[in-house]
Amino acid sequence: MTKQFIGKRIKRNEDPRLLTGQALFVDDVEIPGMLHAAFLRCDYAHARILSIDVSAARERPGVVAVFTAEDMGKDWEPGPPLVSPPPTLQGVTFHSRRQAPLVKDKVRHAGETVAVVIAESRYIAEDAVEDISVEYDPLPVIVDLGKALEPDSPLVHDDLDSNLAAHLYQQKGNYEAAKAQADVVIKKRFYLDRGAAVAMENRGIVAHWDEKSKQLIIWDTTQAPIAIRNGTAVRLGLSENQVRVIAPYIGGGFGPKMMMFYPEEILIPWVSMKLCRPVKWIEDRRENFYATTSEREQLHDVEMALTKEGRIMGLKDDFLHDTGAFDPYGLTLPLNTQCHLMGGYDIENFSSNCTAIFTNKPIVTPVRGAGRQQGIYVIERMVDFAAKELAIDPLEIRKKNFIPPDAFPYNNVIVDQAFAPLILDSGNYLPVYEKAVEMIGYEQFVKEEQPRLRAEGKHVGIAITPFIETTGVGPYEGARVQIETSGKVYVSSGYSTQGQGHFTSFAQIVSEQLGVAVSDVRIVTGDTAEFHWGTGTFASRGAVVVGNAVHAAASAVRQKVLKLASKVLATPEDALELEDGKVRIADIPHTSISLGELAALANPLRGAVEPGTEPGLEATDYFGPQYGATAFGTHAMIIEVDTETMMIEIKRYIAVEDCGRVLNPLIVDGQIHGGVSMGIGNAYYEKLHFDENGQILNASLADYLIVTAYEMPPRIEIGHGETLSPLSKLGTKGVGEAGAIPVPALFAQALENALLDYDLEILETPLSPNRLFELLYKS
Amino acid sequence: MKPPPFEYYAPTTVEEALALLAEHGYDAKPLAGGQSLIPMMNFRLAQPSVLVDLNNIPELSYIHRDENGGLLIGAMVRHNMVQHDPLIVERAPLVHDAMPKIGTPQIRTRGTFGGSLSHADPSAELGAVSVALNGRFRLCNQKGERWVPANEFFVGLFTSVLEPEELLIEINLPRLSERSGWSLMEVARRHNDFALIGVAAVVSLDKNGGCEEARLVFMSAGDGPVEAHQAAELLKGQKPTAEAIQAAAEKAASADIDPGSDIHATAEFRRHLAKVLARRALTDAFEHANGR
Amino acid sequence: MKLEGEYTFNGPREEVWKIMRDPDVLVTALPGTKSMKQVSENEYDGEVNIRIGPISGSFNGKLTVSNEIPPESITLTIEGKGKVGFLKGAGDVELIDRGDGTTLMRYNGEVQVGGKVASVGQRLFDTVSKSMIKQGLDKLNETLQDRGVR
Amino acid sequence: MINLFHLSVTVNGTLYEQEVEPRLLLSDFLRHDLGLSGTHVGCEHGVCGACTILFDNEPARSCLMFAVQAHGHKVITVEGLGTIDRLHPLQEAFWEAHGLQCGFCTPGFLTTLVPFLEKNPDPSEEEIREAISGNLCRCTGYQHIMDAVKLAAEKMRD
Repeated sequence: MTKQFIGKRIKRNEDPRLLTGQALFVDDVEIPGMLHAAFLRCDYAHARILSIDVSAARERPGVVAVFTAEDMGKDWEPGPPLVSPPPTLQGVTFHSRRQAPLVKDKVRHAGETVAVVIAESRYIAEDAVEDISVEYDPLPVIVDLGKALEPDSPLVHDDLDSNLAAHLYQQKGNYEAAKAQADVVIKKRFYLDRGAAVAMENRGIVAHWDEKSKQLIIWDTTQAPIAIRNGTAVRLGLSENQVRVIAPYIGGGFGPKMMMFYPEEILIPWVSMKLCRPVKWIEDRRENFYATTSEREQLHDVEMALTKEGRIMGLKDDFLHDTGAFDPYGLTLPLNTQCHLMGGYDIENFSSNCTAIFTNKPIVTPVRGAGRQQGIYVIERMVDFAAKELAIDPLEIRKKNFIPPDAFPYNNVIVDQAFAPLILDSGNYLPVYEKAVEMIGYEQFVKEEQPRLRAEGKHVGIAITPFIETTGVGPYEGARVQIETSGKVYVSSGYSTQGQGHFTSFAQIVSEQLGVAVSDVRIVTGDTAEFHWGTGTFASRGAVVVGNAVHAAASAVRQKVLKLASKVLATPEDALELEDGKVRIADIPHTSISLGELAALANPLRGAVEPGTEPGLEATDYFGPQYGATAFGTHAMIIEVDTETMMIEIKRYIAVEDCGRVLNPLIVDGQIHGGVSMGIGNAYYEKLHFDENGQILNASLADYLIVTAYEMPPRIEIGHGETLSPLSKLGTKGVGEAGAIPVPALFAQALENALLDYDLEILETPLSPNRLFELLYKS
Repeated sequence: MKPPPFEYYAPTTVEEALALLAEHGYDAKPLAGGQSLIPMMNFRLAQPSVLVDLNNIPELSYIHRDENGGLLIGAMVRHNMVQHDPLIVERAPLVHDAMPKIGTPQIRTRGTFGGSLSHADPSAELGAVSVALNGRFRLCNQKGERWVPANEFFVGLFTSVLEPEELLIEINLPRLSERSGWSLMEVARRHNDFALIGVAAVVSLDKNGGCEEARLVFMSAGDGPVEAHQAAELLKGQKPTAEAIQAAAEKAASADIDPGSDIHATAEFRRHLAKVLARRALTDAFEHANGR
Repeated sequence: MKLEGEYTFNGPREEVWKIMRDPDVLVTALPGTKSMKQVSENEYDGEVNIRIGPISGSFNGKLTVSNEIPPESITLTIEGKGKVGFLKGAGDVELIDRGDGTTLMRYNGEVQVGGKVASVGQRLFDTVSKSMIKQGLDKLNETLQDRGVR
Repeated sequence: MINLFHLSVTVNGTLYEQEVEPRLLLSDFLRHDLGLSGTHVGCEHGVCGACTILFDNEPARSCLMFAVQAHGHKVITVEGLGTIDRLHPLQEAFWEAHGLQCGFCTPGFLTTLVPFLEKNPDPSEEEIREAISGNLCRCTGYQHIMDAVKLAAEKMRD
């Protein structure tokens, strides 16, 4: 079949509404009689609540209700765990501790919800929050990951005998044996700090309980509407069909909008049912830094065993992972980190202990990159140090260790975040890597440009960093495809979208099958009334899992179309083609019937439908991969550093990606650009500054620095490899998080290269001008 | 994040505004561009019970020549008007250079010259610039007016000599002397962020090419614009050689300023940056001066 | 945040000590202090309204005095809480007789701020605390002079 | 003691008259009182730029203005730039160059850029960066936005 639509740079179906302010976001929902919620959040990171006095708040004109944990009575209960630990792993320790809708006994991180005010306006609600007085008994706070396991550390959860949240061990081969035979063993300690996702739209929920119809409608900025629907029904004692969750247009997700259950997600619907009024809560930006999850703090102790020729014989990494005050997201992040510690390299022996730690900090769940960025940082830093130690060219040592193309599918033995074996399904790494080398003009730069610029006193550096991204994990997604009598195609899925262009890339898949214009395919995601089944938007899985479900359903509809058309046109199916919204006889194009007419015929008002045939041109199908599809890429960067001001300038940036079949290059490029911009933030600008009391000292966009157009390189030059995944018909792999994954490692490599004369050794991320100043002038 | 309630008045003349300030005194806050005040109110860190909105007072928005070749700037002139005003380019090029560094394009369409000065933020460009230019401010209350030199106007963090019932009405910037040069330099985390350290330099040369006068004023280096007097003394009468400039820069960074630490920069890093920027700015300024 | 510094009072150590330990004087000295009452030998409850330009916040808190060695040294501990956040800190104060009728004060402490003020106002802490300490000590020094100490 | 104020403001060419509380932010007035929800609110402290509107044809942060301050003035929001069937050339360019992903920050970029392009028909890279330096976007990394602005400049020139 000729590819008319897949792989084309097609502009997006969703854009006209977004460009004209006509797209519905949660805060745009207006319902007559709607009330507004504001939360009292605890300033302390660790404190016992002695008493709460809400009387003054209740008396304020315009206030309808104020609720504390006590007021919830038997409805008070901590949220369900989102992900349980892998059943397939032996000897896993996991202490599941879940956040409550409102704090009852003690506060475990700053920003936890203590009371909720419901008022006629948000303004009044915020006035009333200031009327509430709470008596706290502040407790010692544990913030420091490295100290949290010390015997005298304060306990986040008093019922546990330490702050250990979880421990798991994974291995491949026998590291100690490999180490014994190694020519050289390199040991390093790395510290990776926490950043925030900072979607431009904060979270928000509107809940509308209709007492007469006994229906609860929830508009939620969630990445997982189906799971929210199911969980809410259980929590509120409703049938799933009484609850409709709508995730409308969402202003960016980047991970944290997939969390069950945020306290507000339980409370707002609960309040709506209590008061029989629609209730809206919109998170404000300061709340977002405390109340929305964030990620990345880990402390790694790493060993790498090599031959003197630079073959990696084994890798050992024991690391601590900060999970914050609770661990609803299970072990997804540590597992992701472990799965990327070997990168794209053929490493036979691997050993990794991961210990997840409770601290008095906000909850940790995936943020674009989701533990992968840390794994890639560690392995790529280690390879850089190995190259230095062994005096091998950093490019050569990497080429020497890449998994060869004929070794795929490559079994890395350990399990991934979906508890499936970490099998790298396919790949051809060397050409992608070399393409990046060539695009950045490595030879020419190191031989001519760099020496010349150095002679002028400029500090310029180059870096090239390969990485893998495990994507498209299960369990499954589904889609329903239906040709309407208008001839337009309607597609629904339980997935949700936050700007990834699903309404276009999925439509392209359908158009390919049914020969209709992409703009004639209407996609609906994130509405549980439109599709009943699904998991959620995470792990760069849309194009893989939903894409293939859509593809399967669309092909089924194609079969129905051909079957019916062949009868109507009295022509064998193989002589028919679907083009321009019509079914035509290949040789005599003017003999055709439109899909709309066929749809009408497939759902007749009179006459008989043959036994065994279903009405309509509709099909539903699902896709669940045995295991994830692993993408590969290589980024390269040229950077200049002003060693007096510590200001940096990224002169050039190259991103070569192999994400399998590309559905829409325009969208893929956009995903990469966005990922890289967040990665640059993670490398030099973005850091959540916690003080020893667990206070975030930069909970505003004035002090938490996401990059502007000025901090971006002049251009991100993009190249592609296309190694199709054998795991699906489409052969797609994910790319949503890829852009962010290698950047901190790449940046560190570039800085060291630019500052050769300072002999820097970078073992941490993010850096900052101030930190760089300390590294340069204090060592 | 919604502001607390307040009483709102929108006078259309300076007289009315001063009367309202006199009436409400300490509880009232004048509202100029609001680009610093309103965020503080949205965070509920500032909770003035009365706002006197100055945006409807046309008589406060002008840029004129004064008789001595300097400029008179109305307090409510907005930054983007200043940025594109030919008189500013001609008579106060340092102010022109400062404009793109203030806030963001959208902030500059609302933010005002007088509002920024009255807010007295130690990291604000205009405070340092008006001190470096020997500016003078006209303050009025119902009883009358007084002229205050820029370097006496700022008395602390967000604090000036303005009394609660007083308004900054007009800014006077004298013309730069012949053979003078200027420079404004900043280091910030991101393009639009508050400077970690910034410096405004204005220098003039005597007929022998020696430094007649040098004024070096820092941003984010203390509780207001910080003038480097000792550094200036070092330069006076000296030929502006690289050595002389370096010595002055070092003096300024070590002796004249008193920067604080925050999450973006320690005091030590700020002193380092101050030294670097002072050197660069002075060098640049003297080159300007020699250029004419 | 660390707070350390020195200050010279134009008066003998005993006098400096006296006013330092006089709640009525402290009320006037500590910037923004509205009230302060002694609740036990070494504890004072007070209400402070801190006002920095447009920013204002009132804190209710406790001042505790310990390790008192008159007229040489003392440890001050403060804890306060208000709508805009909380603050807590402790500092050692040492008075050294210069022998020329003046007294050198050395202070060294740590103060921590939390809540809204901490999360959005951090860039101001250092400057604020420095200037508030200076204001306070200048005020004490004035009082010292007013009392005609010389 | 809430004193309501009579507000009379022209938004996207329509005159609106309403009593408002002085503290009501212009952003909330536009979104929730007038139902012009295309103006988005991302931070409410004047950094993200999502709430940018045209105030007397100049881009301004609607979260840093009170609705009462718009009395007697002219406001244009993203809804006033173009419609789905008649997109503004800048909107077309954003569409063609994939200058948006989640689209939340987009209205702020558009309102910032319309007057910019009217004043700078042929802007340089540097001028474009400066023009959008007060608008944060978390999705695009700004590159396709830069492309869109150049494309729009061409469209608007001819």
